Amino acid sequence: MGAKAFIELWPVLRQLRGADKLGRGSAVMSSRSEHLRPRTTTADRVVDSVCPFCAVGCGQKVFVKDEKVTQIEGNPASPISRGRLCPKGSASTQLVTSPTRETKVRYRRPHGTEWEDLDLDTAMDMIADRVIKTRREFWEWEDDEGRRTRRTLGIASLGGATLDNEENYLMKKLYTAMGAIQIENQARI
Amino acid sequence: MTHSLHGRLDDVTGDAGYADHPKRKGFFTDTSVCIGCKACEVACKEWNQVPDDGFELTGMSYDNTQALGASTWRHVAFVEKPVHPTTADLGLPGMGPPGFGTHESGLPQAAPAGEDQATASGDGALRWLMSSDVCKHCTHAACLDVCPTGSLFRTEFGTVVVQPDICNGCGYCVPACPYGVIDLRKEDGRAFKCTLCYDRLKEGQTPACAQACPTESIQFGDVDELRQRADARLAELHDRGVDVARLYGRDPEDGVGGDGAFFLLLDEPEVYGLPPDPVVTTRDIGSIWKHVGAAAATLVGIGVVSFAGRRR
Amino acid sequence: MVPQADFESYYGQQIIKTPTWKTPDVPLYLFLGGMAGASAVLAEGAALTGNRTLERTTRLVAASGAGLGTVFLVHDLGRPMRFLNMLRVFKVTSPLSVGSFILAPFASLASAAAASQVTGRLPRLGRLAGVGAAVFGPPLVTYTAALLGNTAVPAWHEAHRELPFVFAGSGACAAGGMAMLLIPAAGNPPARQMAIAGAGVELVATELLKRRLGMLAEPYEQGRSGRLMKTATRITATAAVISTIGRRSRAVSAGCGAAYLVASAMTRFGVFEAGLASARDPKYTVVPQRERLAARRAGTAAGEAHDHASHEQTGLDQVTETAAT
Amino acid sequence: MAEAHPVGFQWVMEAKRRGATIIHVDPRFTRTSAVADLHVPIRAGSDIAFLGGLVNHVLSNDLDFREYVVPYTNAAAIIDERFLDTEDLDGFFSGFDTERGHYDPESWQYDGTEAAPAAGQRDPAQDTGPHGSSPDGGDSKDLHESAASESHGSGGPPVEGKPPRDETLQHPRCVYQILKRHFARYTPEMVQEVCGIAPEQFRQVADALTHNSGRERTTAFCYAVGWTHHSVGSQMIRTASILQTLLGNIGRPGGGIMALRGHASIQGSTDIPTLFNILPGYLPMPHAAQHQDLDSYVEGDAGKTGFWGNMRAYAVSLLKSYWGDAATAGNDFCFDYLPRLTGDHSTYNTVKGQIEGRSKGYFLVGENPAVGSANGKMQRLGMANLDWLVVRDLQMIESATFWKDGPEIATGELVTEEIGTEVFFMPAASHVEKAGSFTQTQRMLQWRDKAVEPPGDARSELQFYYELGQRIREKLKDSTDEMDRPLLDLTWDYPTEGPLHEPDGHAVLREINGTGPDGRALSAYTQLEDDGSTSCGCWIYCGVYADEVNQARRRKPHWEQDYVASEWGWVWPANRRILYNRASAAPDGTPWSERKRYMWWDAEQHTWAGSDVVDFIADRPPDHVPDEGATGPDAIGGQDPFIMQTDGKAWLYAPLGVADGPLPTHYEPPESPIHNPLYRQQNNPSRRKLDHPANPINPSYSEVFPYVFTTYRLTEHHTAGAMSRTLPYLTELQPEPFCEVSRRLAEERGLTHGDWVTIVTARTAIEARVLVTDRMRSLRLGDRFVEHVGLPYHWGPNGLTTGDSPNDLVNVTMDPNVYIQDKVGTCDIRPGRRPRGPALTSYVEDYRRRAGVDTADPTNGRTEG
Repeated sequence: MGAKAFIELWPVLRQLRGADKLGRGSAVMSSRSEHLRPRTTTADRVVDSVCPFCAVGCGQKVFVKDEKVTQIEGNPASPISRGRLCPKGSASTQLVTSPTRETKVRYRRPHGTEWEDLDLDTAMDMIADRVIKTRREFWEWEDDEGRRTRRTLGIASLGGATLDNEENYLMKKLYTAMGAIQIENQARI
Repeated sequence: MTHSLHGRLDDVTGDAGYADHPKRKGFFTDTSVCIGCKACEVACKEWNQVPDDGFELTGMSYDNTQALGASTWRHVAFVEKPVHPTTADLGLPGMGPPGFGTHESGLPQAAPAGEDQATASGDGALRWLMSSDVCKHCTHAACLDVCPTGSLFRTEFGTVVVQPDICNGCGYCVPACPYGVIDLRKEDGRAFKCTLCYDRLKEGQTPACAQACPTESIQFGDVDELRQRADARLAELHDRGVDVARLYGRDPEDGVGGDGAFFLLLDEPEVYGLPPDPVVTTRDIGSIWKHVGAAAATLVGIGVVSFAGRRR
Repeated sequence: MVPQADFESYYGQQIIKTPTWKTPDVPLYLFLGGMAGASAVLAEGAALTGNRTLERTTRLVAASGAGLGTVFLVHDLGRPMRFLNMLRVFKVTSPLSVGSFILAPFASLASAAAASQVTGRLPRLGRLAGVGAAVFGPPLVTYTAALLGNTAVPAWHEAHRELPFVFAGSGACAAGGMAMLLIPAAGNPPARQMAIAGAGVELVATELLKRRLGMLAEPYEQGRSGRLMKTATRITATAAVISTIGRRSRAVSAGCGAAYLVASAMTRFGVFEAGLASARDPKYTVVPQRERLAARRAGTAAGEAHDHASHEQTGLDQVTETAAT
Repeated sequence: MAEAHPVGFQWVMEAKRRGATIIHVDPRFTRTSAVADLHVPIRAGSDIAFLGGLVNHVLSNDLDFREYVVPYTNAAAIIDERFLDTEDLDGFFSGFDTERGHYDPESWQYDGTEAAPAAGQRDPAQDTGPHGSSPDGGDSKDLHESAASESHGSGGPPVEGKPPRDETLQHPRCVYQILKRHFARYTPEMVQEVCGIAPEQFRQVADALTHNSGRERTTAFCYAVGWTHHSVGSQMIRTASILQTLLGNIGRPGGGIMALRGHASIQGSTDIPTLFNILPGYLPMPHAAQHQDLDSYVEGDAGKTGFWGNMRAYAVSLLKSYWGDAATAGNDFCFDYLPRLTGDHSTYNTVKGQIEGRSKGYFLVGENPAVGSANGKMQRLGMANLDWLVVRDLQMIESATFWKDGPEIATGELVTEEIGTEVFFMPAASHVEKAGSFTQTQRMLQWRDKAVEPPGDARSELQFYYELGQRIREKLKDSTDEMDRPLLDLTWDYPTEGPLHEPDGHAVLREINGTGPDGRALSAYTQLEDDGSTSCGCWIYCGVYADEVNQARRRKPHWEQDYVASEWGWVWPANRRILYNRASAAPDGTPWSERKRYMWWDAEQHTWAGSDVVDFIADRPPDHVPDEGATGPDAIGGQDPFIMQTDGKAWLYAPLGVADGPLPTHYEPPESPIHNPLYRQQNNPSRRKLDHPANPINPSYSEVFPYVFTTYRLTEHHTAGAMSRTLPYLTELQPEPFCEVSRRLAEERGLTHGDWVTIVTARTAIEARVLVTDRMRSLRLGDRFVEHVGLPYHWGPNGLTTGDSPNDLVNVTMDPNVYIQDKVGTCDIRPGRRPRGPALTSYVEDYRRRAGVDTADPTNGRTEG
């Protein structure tokens, strides 16, 4: 180790040589501190988004590094929120990276006492089969007064207020084509 | 040397050995517009990846955070204060027919709107004070002064930061802080506190709490400018008759040489859990060393006395 | 003056943090450091007076006290592997930093002296080391008072004037007591005298401390810490009296030595606990500060004469704690 | 607002700093109250009395903004002489059918207008009485049950022509005079009697409000959607509308009524509804009694004045976007493919159907009814009686696990092994794992870009439904059954992208926007045609993809534009930021004042000018008088700012479209500790009831249930909690369920701050820790006090911290317009924890017995007064 490097390393010597005699500032700065940068600056990309909680619609910026969300914070450009977020919005990173999030399909068979694993593709197929079956079973061309209804009351759906417009659109479109009418969401609750 | 231990110090950053440095950065927390949403607490934790601090319902109004600590770098205090006591005159059971207690004598006068920062509410008035507390980034920071490793240090922004790569968890900073800000994180062993988002400052960004704060209760900026803003705000409130408003930690002549993070409060500091007249302990370091030296000399004296007349 | 404890707080919560220093690690360190530092003085006295038994014993006590104390100190760290960072900087504002630069050479020198003593090798160097240890010994005993005093803990900080003397006396008691315990009565008169003198200094300093602190003396008088302090004082006083009288008996001497040791340790635990107690109750933070503020306001109103007087009185302290006096 | 929408509240704080007076009306003292100038504690559910008192104050002191009221509202309109007010009938309007529990609005009409049109109108429920085309009287009941009022989400219901007017407002049957008489007894003293608000405080509010309205100043009302959670919820909001209209605070900057809605896209999910009673753009779902073909479907509106006159174009364009080439003029554009309603198919009725075995498949999509819906037990009993249940969420919510850890398992009312429901838990993609648009509470669409791929099996709803549809269509592709035609003819082919082959949200938004004959994206709904040449998935969203650009994705920083910020996102309709903004100018087209200048008539350019898009026909001058007999937009006069209304006026009085009366009237909540001081009629006579043994109602003014409870949110949590009590950073801020009571109530019941208490209703009992606080105010109503138990409702059995769910206490009694439940109820509160296991059932049963509630006939205990 050269003398110069040693001086760099041992802050006592930096104290003696520099302006920070008391060893409370520049002399004691560590190399980590010197090279510290916010993780947002090293993000691979920044994506514009909107807070998923209430309907104020605050702007968010999503920082992504190695295909992982590393930070979500307010977007100052938004005329609605001007970069600010409430505690819920501020917890968005934790929301999307939560370790308790379910990421696997879970299946409970009729009368079952525990969850079971189920392959996503199988689950999709089973659901499609059940929709077809229930729809047919509860199909109704006309009501008991003979009025044409062309529908099923066997299938219902609840939800949409947390979803995208495009999703609600596809849902309503598909349900309507299925003849399902008991379609509801939080707006009624 | 004395001036850099206590009293007014205009260039705290320069005093810490930075020849060419940015302006001192800090917070002005205006509690008169705080709505107690706790966005600051969460935004801070998200950015700094601070672990949760336990799930305990405290019954302290809506404050379940309780205090600043190693895993809480922003803490919103909630103080409920009835301006006119309403309990006694509310026709308690056993005091005659409902509603006919001492209340009959007439409704207490509701405080006029705005005055005293109390909200008129029904037959009384209530103050629900909220304040987001944070590390004060003192001009004379005891935690920094007493840190034996140089882990706690004054940054180029004039803020006080723990360097986690240096800290060995000696814990000296903990009792040194006159505000009870810094603490050791048990499971980690090291000391932690607000860094004023040191990393963000390096890129000219706003600290996470101030950026999130919906009502600009937490304002970030150059300390000298923030002080002017605080003075203007205080004058504005005083003009409106909010006499209870006062600044806390703004005075560069106070016991810690003024705080880098200071406050506009609406009640006495201790009501919010803040010390009314904090003094940096190292203000007395001279006296302390003097007495230590004298005592050491006394011990030498004791030694001499012990062997008096026993020379070989 | 014991002011009325009528004050506001935030749900009764403490304002400053309770020190995280562990019990018994830190009070034991205070005790061991004190014993070791004073022992080094004793050792050098013994060397100068040719008391080989005393020298040998006290050198060993100094070395092992410093060694054991260091172990406790390192054990108290949150990150013990980083104990060397203590020597990363030298800060006069940090008694722990200064103390590290005292403890490190002291422990090395005391160990070297002891090693030389035991092995008989390099006697000159060993002796030189012993002298060094004796130089670092007294500050090692008293700097720990600065360690406590230089905090925001009310019962410690406000006691920063007397605590070094309490610790100096207590350290002397411990060193003397240890030597009395280990050495036959014939060989230990200096140790006994050191203990007696130490007891005197400690008792006087403790009494002054309590008188000056007013309300803040409560933790030294009440509760667990108060009981420790009281018992320590009684034992020390008793041991001092008995050791003054019963100087010939080995058993009495050893008993007194043990008593000094116990009392010295209890003093350190008592002072330590008193600090914790004063940190936990917001009263001790708020009330004195309130009074200080009130006095300052009154002082401002009454002119500067009072301030001036205070300055004279406290020397380096530019603003005085008028409230506490 | 500070409590539930802190970031929105920044604007209130900014206004306060500029001198605005902030008044907060709420049963409890919240974070909003803390920074308000005045907090007005009000008994939960008594808002109409309070607001009605303000209306009375304005009218009886001639404080209305007359220059605004006369030309812009229907104050001058003269009403049918058969109309009788609640003042005349002690709590009823004319036309009440006691047997069926609903109104026939015929007598409420404008004078001289035709009786309600025969059939097919957009508003079948309201203006079809027994005289309608229905084959028998029974029809009107289920017509009434189809929540048609909600189809006015983008405009008023249709009335025939324009009414006779008395511009002097002196005619005894003009709306102004009717309104005056209707609210005359809503005096400050009555307000105290009903709401617990002292007269002097009432006057403070009244003065602040009236002094701050007029040419130079405007006042805004903001409400969080607790206002909708009442059996008179729609009418509460209407009372505010009446007040704001009288004061000239609608259509002007700094005015209006702002609903602060609670979910990111709850506005969007109403505009493009996942709701039973409407199709995209507030087109009604067809009703079996009336809408068997397109003609009858649009008949009620076609040819009417105002923009609803073009309803056929909107409907045909929607059918084209659904069924594409299959929809032709020859087959009525596949209108017959639409399923028809026959009554109330709302969520609570559906749940009843599930319990009764009439509905067997259930999708839950980002919704947790086991915690979030009223009467959680009914929700769980329903779910336990399904064939299959699909739950899509981020976290394992109570609605997916009720079969093993629901409260009914503990009491033995349900047994895991006996529950036959097959449950699929499908992990959902989060908001950063999919691209799409939310419509926020001010009708603004904001596009989110996708940041990362969803983890594991998590998928977006877009992908789930798209693939589900593909699979169903594939499985049915050989079907010749007519019932499968709508599925097979459906346009269901979207481009996919990315490693997961997700459908492209842009393509879906473009379909919503609509395309013209040239296949290009349309830019305005005025381009829509009724001949099948245009398609549009939601007519009010037409323009969001104008110029083939996703306008919702615009993000021009606010500092680069003026305060209207019209280049950030896109607001329906037509990127208009303030609705009815023609009213921001005086009748002659000049601004009401310089201070409040917003939109004005620029005679030189012959156009309306200002920063916003005018909510008017841009080149129609203020002095325009439409030709006699003009229809659709042509019929809008130069001084008719409310262009979605058929008469162009704001309705102080609703001759049509509100199920429970043309004017708001105070009724007590279904459960109340007091008798209605205003009328002998205790409750809203047309409220929707849900009679079921699991939904017993506490008798009103029962000593067994002497306290009022109300549920609400906390800043730190989100609705039913799946997105908050699963996160450590939010959970630590409010870690446990609790309730809040006043000191007086605590004293009365022996409750100790911080201890456990049990809260009981006829439905069930729950436990929580109690905060005894001055923030809960004891309200004095005349000679008695009313106490509230405040209940944040975010908790349930799952999550980082758990507890009983307050929504289990809430009964299901609904507003007759929108079928939203009343969150206010009565309860008892006692120290200590609740009984466990079956003991809980008998504990509640004992309460019911003492209160005289008969679960076999849940209506038994109901008091009608």
